[in-house]
Amino acid sequence: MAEIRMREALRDAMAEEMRRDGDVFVMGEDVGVFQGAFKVTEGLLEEFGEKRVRDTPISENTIVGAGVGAAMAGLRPIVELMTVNFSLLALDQIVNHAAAIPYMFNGNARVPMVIRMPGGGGHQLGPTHSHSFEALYLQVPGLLVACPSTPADAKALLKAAIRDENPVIFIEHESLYGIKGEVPEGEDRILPFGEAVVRREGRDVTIIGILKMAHVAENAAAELEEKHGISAEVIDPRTLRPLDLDTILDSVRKTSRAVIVEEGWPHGGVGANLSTLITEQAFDWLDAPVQRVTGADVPMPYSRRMEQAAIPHEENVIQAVLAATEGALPGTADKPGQGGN
Amino acid sequence: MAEIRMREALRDAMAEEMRRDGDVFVMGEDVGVFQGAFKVTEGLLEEFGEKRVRDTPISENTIVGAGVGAAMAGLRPIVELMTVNFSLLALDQIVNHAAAIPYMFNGNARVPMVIRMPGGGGHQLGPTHSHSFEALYLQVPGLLVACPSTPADAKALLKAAIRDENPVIFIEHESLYGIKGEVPEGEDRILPFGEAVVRREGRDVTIIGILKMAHVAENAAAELEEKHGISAEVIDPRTLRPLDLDTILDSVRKTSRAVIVEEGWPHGGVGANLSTLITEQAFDWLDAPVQRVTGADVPMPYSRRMEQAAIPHEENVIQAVLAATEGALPGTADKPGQGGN
Amino acid sequence: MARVPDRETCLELLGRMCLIRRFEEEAGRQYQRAKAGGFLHLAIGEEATIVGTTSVMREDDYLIGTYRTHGHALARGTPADAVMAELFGKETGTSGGRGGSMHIFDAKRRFMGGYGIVGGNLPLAAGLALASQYREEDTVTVCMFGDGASNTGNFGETMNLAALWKLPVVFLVENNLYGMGTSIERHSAVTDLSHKAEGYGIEGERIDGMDVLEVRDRVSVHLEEVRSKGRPSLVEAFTYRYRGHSAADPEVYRDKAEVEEWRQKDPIENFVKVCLEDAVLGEEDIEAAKQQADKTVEAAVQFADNSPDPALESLYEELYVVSETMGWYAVDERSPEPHPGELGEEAPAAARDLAESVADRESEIEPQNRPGVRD
Amino acid sequence: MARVPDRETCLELLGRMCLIRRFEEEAGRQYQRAKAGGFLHLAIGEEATIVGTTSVMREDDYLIGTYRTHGHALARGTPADAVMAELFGKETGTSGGRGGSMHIFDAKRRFMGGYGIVGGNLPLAAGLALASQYREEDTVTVCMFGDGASNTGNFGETMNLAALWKLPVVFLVENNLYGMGTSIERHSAVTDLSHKAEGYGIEGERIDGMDVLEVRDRVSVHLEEVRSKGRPSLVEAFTYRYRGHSAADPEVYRDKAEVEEWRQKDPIENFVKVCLEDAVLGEEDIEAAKQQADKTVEAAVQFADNSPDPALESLYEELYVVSETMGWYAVDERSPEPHPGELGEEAPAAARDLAESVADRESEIEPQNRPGVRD
Ligand SMILES: Cc1ncc(C[n+]2csc(CCOP(=O)(O)OP(=O)(O)O)c2C)c(N)n1
Ligand SMILES: Cc1ncc(C[n+]2csc(CCOP(=O)(O)OP(=O)(O)O)c2C)c(N)n1
Ligand SMILES: [Mg+2]
Ligand SMILES: [Mg+2]
Repeated sequence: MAEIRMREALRDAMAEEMRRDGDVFVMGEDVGVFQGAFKVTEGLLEEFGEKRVRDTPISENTIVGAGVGAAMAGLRPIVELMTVNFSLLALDQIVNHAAAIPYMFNGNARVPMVIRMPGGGGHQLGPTHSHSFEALYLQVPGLLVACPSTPADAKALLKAAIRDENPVIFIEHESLYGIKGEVPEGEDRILPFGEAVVRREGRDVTIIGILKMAHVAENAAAELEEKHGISAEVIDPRTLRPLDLDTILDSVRKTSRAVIVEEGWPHGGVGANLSTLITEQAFDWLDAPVQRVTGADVPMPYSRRMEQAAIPHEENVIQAVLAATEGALPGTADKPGQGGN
Repeated sequence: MAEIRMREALRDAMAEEMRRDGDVFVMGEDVGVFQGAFKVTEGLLEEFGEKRVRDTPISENTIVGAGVGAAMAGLRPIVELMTVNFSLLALDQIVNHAAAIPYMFNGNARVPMVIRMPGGGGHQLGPTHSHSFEALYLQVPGLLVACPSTPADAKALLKAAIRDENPVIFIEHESLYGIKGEVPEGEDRILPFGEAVVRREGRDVTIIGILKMAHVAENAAAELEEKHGISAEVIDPRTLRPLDLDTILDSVRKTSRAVIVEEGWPHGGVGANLSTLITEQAFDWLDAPVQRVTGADVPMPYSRRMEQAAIPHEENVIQAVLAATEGALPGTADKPGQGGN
Repeated sequence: MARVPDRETCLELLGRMCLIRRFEEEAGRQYQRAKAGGFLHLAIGEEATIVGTTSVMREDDYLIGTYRTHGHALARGTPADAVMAELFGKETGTSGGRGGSMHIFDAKRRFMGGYGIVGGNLPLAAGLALASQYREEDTVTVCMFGDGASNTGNFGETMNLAALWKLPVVFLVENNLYGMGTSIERHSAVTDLSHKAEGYGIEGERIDGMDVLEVRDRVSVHLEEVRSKGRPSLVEAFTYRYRGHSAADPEVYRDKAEVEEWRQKDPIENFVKVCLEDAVLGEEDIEAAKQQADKTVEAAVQFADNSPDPALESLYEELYVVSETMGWYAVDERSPEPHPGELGEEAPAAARDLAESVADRESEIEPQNRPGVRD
Repeated sequence: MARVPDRETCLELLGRMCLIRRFEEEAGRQYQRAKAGGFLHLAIGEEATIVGTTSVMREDDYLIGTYRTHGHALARGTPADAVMAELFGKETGTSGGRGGSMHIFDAKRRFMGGYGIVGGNLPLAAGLALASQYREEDTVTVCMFGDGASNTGNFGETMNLAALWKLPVVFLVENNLYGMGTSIERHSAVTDLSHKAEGYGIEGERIDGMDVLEVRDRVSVHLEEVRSKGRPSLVEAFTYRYRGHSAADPEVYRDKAEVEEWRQKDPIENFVKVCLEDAVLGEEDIEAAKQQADKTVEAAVQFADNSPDPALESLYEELYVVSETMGWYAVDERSPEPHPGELGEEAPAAARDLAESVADRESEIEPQNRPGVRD
């Protein structure tokens, strides 16, 4: 197995699918000559030419809408929005068109397209360029939402997305483009949507993290084991629609405690949704309220220190886990009135 | 006190503020000559003239953005978006500009504007015209969000919104425009943001409903009392940012049970957010998981029966309350393993 | 004055226009009777623009429109039954009762939909045309939209993209002088819309949208130019809607006299006059066309009336194409037990219970309580 | 060739252009040293367009720009200290370190901001101008944006609105031939952008944006026409950025030769030549201007370096103007105890703890790991 970077894994997924299916094409701002703002489409123009790798004007709503139209006519467009921040300009086409069309025309039209967009903070891009919109997109019936955290998953999920008959919002994290990971070579691996993965097994608490926060969750779990003797199970849902709630619930029923880690805003975020679903479905198993670790409730500040303060880190996850497990685990004091219901 | 309709209350709020402050003006599609798509701006053009009641082209992003610019220069625009559905076209100006500007310019700019928009289902307007986007807007730091359910509240909240220094998303419900209610006449009543109201006192369960669902919650509570001997406390938060969580928590700590009723989509909705906040803050008081009653997880179908099936009704609220109180209230069987922790 | 075509063509044009007129009148009536709900946008007065255009399109050309497109579907050949059934929200409607008046659809006849978002269909048109170009097919997309839509951001973006990529689209502005209650002078800085896309490299032409023969002649030229030269063009058809914007429009924004003036240009009456003058048709043909329209529409109402409502069990159907392995595509929050998404048994059952319990509530939703209608 | 103005004006123009040039060069250097973060868009090469424009604006005119606006602020009179401090993310920056390079702001000098969203400033400009018109002031808004921005939906929408409402705006396209890595022929169907808004009723003019005197002359005519006639106009200034789009741009999309060609038109060197030829300035003036720029920029770096980071306690400040009675404006989800929003004590404390714990992590965020930079 080769170690490749996330951006290469994504590129390979597109290239392989484009080789396999002539109806697949890529369009977006600077995906061609410039090789992609984050170099994810590097080399595609050279291999597939201008017809299938299309640089577009800065016209987000129309780029997405043209993708929807092309998909309705049977093509399989991959639209790259340069970042999630600009997807707000395309939200009408995404929500009122891509997501609604199959349902509102009673299945007589389908919109098999992928809208790829990187997001997240951590690079001092400031208040207009650092959004995490997973929570916005998971709300919308009609859309599928992927948020991979490793090169292997990214590749296999993107291939699944391209072959899917539904419109897919494919969210990437800018900070993960450079990470390396083993990716099966030559294999035509497809990761079906709706399969969470248990990244680490544990007994005392379930930590759920997405995108970059999947890694933060794993690091925190290692430290929890080492320094606090707490055995944390770490789950990466990988897709938010469909959502593999069963894997999450199985884990929570085992550990009785859950912590959700996301980079987005706290109000109505991914964590709020998961926390509610878990509490609804596993209330009687929960020994403590589900904890959430989220980004700060502000437009992302530019200053490096402030930005770092606004983004969740391992410390925050550990704190949340300690709060969730307080008084209930061996080695920590047992407080009255807490735990077990 | 006069009984007036919601649309008149809103109109009066605007008219009174426009009389009081020459910097307040209204713009939007068909707000002038046509008197407003839902007749909320009726009579304003006549009284205030074309300068202060401005019909705009169909250009949502630019209308909102022009409002933001005017607000930065010290005016106090009220922008009417014809419906929430079209606000997706303006989301870039709402989120990346109106909400972000005060923070990203460190308070050196302010955006005192109100963006009014009616939404909700129930009139067979179908998949592109029936959205409930409260949950989308409450996510965004920098915005205030109002969602009044009575004429008196609507008037007093809109006046507060117009005087507020922050950008306010003011969500109205199309089905409530015609309802009548007592509104203090002549009085300059301002309802500060962040004050929930207890519409009905009760002991056994807290029902929280917004917009039209505030009424559904009240009706359900009456029936619960009558037919099931269940005493429900009903709370209308009235604003979702700021959120009067204290009033909600006080109630839940008393009743130990909560049901949230909203018209929007279930994933990551208003209910998910409230359920999570309540569970986090009052876990030890809860005898059952917080229940949610939401709209169906589909683009709103046109067919009248299907639409009605997709929107919450009193029956659903009652069902949810019964589920929440199952086995724990006098008159219902006491199941082992449920309630009290 | 455009040359009068052969008898068969004239009968076809007349038949379609009469059908649209009758259909729209009846739709309005059924709306008043609350058989149709939501918003109802009628195209009465705009028949020549619609039929003139579709009559010169090829079967494999794409047509895409707005929320005022009952007529466009009919002109494309969609059975009146299916359109009326859609207005009635029935299972047999073009969109299974899910779309309603604003969202008529008929892929088979390449009527690629009506859309409720003003300007929303413009990017879609670019995409349809892109598909034709991509596959090296010589099909053309005709994208119809209103004068008001020319102010949307999509207009500029799509014109630029279409011109830049040489997409085979005929953009056809149905300029009926109003966007809802706002007259064109009050919503568009340049009121000669044929020039509006020139800054994006698309030349336009103004035509009389009330004259079905002129529409035919000019649109066919545009279609063939676009088809052969592979680049977009724009047609501004002057037309007029005799009715209000939607069924609940008191029309305070325009004079009765203006409406009257435009009534003199009635697309059907004028075409009839031309045909009679030219003797290509006789009075009996006219009568027959109108009767045929009556019959078709009457049958459509009956069909729609007799059609079943969509099954409530189908509430979550067609939302997704669901693959084998799956998580929860949708979680019906009304059922507290976990179930595997919308395919589970609980959701439809809950939906049915609910709908049945609200059946009596339906009577409350009377036309006068509809949005936009003052009380 | 525009007439050379008086000595004082020439010194002023030269001084500002040199300052911008020096500032931008230094900003690039500081970015390499990771003193500035995020994206850094330099305007080297575009000084004549910027300074020519601001030099004929009134103090009470509004200026609004893009994410490439260090120079615009400097030209408007914002101290280099405050701009550099903003790039360094310091409390003393124009935006308190919250905005960064893309979001410079100086209301006092009516520089109404740089904006990270392409085209996002166009509607804002309309709003600023609307405020002038509303108050019957004769201030004009100058809205600067790129060739790439002319393809956004905002362009069409805003042109139409501005023309329709006769808003006093000079729209000034800084046409540097590229939107990021896409050349104008590949992104805009019509490459003569002076005509791009004609369909919306706004006439445009092409000018040489490398010639500060031409920019002055022509923009002042536009300003006064807009001011007196109360209607918008458009200026397309041809210019060029010598550097990459942002600091991390390998510039595969253009020839070295093209860059060289444009270097011959260097706005500063050419202006110097004109001034020397005209003898309005001497070599010593040029030298002095450059030295002054050096000094100012050096001092700015020192100022920025010595300025404090924003207090972490201020993380939630300025998000809202908080009124007396309030619910939870924001809930810091990191603290499980209820507290009254961002004014509570826990949030800042948590934030500080956090930031201190990540201080060592900062070293990991090296320039080469920044987005857009290949590894
Ligand atoms: C984006 C958007 N904004 C507003 C509306 C509400 N609306 C529906 S039709 C209409 C007027 C459209 O006018 P025009 O494009 O001229 O078409 P016409 O109705 O005259 O056929 C408006 C404002 C909408 N549906 N979509
Ligand atoms: C709406 C939006 N889309 C995409 C981007 C990413 N982006 C930043 S600058 C840029 C190119 C803009 O080109 P132009 O308008 O010509 O300005 P220039 O950079 O040449 O000054 C792009 C695509 C963005 N910031 N905003
Ligand atoms: Mg119209
Ligand atoms: Mg440029």
